[in-house]
Amino acid sequence: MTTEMICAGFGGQGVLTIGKFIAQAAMQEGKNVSWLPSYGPEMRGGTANVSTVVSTEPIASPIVSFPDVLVALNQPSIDKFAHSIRPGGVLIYNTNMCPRGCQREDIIQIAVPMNEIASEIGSMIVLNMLATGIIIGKTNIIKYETLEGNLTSFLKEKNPDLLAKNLAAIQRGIEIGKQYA
Amino acid sequence: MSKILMKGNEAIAEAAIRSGCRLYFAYPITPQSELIEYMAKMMPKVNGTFIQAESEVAAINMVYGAAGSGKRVMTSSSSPGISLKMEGISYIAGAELPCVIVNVQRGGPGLGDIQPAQGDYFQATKGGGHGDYRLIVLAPSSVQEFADMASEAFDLADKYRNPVMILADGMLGQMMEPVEFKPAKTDAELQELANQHLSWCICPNADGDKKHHHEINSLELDPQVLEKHVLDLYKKYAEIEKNEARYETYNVSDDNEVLCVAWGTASRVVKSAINEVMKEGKSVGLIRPIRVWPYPYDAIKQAIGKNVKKVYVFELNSGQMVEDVKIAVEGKVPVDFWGKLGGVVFTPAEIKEKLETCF
Amino acid sequence: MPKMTVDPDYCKGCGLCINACPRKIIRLSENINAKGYNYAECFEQEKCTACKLCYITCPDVAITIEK
Amino acid sequence: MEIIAKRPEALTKEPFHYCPGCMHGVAHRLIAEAIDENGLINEIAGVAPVGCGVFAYKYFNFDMAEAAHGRAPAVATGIKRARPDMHVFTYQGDGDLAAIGTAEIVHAANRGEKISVFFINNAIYGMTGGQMAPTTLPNMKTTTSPYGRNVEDIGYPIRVCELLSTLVAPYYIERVSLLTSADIIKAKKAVEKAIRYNKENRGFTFVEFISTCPTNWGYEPEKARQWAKENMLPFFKPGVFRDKGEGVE
Repeated sequence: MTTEMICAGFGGQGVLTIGKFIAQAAMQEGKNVSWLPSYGPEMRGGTANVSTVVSTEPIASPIVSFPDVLVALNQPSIDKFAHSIRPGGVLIYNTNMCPRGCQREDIIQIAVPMNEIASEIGSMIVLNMLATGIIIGKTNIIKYETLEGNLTSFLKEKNPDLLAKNLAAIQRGIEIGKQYA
Repeated sequence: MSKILMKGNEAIAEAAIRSGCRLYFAYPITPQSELIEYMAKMMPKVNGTFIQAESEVAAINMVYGAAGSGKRVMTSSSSPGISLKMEGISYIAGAELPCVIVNVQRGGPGLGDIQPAQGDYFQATKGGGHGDYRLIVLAPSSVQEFADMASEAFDLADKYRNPVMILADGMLGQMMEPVEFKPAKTDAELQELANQHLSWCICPNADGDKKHHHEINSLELDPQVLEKHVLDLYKKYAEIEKNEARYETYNVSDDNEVLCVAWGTASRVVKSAINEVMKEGKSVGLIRPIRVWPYPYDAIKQAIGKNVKKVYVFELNSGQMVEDVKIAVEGKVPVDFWGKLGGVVFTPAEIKEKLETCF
Repeated sequence: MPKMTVDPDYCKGCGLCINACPRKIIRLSENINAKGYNYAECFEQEKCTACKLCYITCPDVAITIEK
Repeated sequence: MEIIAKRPEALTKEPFHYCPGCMHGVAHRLIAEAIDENGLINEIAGVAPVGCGVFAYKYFNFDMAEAAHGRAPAVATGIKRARPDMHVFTYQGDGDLAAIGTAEIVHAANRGEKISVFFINNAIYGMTGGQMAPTTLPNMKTTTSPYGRNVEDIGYPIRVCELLSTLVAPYYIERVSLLTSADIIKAKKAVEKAIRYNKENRGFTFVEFISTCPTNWGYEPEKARQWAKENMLPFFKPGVFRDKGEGVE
């Protein structure tokens, strides 16, 4: 069982972190993982994307041609990658930043006003964790508890308030994702 | 020891320190900067030396000095910086000093770009610097292998008193994968490492009565003497060729109709493509040289079964390895090549398409 | 009695010691060494004061001074 | 009778390959004597340059490394960092140090590497046959400045001591000359001081020697010294530029 995922958005939206938290948790749960970011000038202000592969088998290519899941936090990400989603695959996107959306009907589209929800939770910083929660709710690719543990050890001392908001965002995302599961 | 999710650039740095490397000299360049940054952070914690040199040229000459002092020393760079280091690498090979050089390749020629490429194959395996010499060249394809190659590289360098290059690329440097490290060398092991070269290296003279004059040198103006020195180097290289070729086979069998040859991260894309075409009932094998010098000629020769119609080479360059593959194939079957250039990385879908044309 | 000795194997006959010597008791020998140089020699040892100026100036470290 | 002056222990028996009257040999001897006098022969290493001094590794009787052209300070840095219990010096000419190796010397000095650098300045490339050096004097003729060094075209000679003195880190910088016996006696004190500071790991020490090149200048050895006195010393003034040990900053 292999899940290939691309997360894309503007630099600074935290798309690389989505892939990283999922890869790390999946690794801890005994899966094989790879995390391959785009890098270079485009990270600064332009678009950023990361290919993450989670598999029960050894991973051959870390490069994803046809993702099972695409997370698009802005319209250019849909324009660039949505055509390559495997038929039957999942597109998770941020309607606040993707005015044109995606026309494909052979994929499952999870359109979420992520900016609005993040604002409700209290910080735009948690937008990427909201997206992560949606992925988990839809695919069960990792357990919530693993991610919670990692975030807690990472943030508990440094910023307990942000930790609480992140966990709330993930839980909210999982609820949304489950509606499509 | 549990697995850690780590970038290739960081994993090789950590593994080098665990292998007993306490001296590291380098100059920043993308896409290997995480390596120099990791060393800057960690070397002081193990009482090691980290210097951000004024140039790649200075860095490799610091390596020459430290290697001539018999200590485990490493430098790293990316393609344009490795070109600058080539002067020093030739001197290090000529003076027979052990050291490790990591090249996290990017697109060229010239300043090129900063995306993953394999365009330094000729430079690494056929020379690069001036004169007759060889580097031992290790070509990792995963973060775990990148890390494992640190101790392997230092051991080979010490054993043969020869510079060893780890030829990675920007993809491997930047990507994260789980990595499990070998235990760090113990103090006793470090002491043993420190003593292994005392018979020839720059070191304090413990026996005050006996004069001590070790020369670290690659100069010899008498052509007859220099020729003998180079012949001796080539005896050593012949020994290395006999003992040290390494390769991986993937899906190689007598049923293969196509045999692929690919190295480094490119080989992983080819594996994914092979997995796909196998589902269509076609038989394709892959030989991956784990070391690109010495080159596994025999392995490729032996892998050509009776059904192989074509050997297909895939690289992220203009086909620099094809010559070596052709030497191995000895004209028995056609050798074809397809690749991407300038830092463009091929996808499994593209390779699959190429393979399907073979049937 | 002070004494300066030139090792002919090292001397290249540059003549700097001749100028350096305050007593003017050094000259180039009529003999040549293995490299073909007329090497320096002291022709009046008894006048030597072991001032070491020849030794100090000699670029080939060919001179020994005894006292 | 006792021997009061002879070939130092720190020199091998190998005769120098330098031209008759070349002052490299004097500089070698001064360094070797300072090493003997400081009892450092078992814990010192030298780095030889490319240029006339290239074979210095044969002449010093302890561990030596031969560096690529201009890179001696980088090589010395590697040795000193690998073996901090040893003492390290480089021996470099003007082409090696002040042209191709400008970056390496400036940055080794700027890091305050605990090494000594001995710099022979004779205003010309000797080994390759008398080409213009970075220290060639204005209007001085060489094989690559056949009409005399044109400062409008190629700039002025580089004064390395002055250049390095702009840096904060160096511990000791002095320019001496080898043009008379009295100069050599003075030079010996500078070399002795550099080696002593090196022994005490005080910091970066640098001694420049104003020297001669009788062969490529086309003068007899004594005449060459005279020429250098009249022409080089006015531009390259001897003196102590830095001596933190004695409060000269």
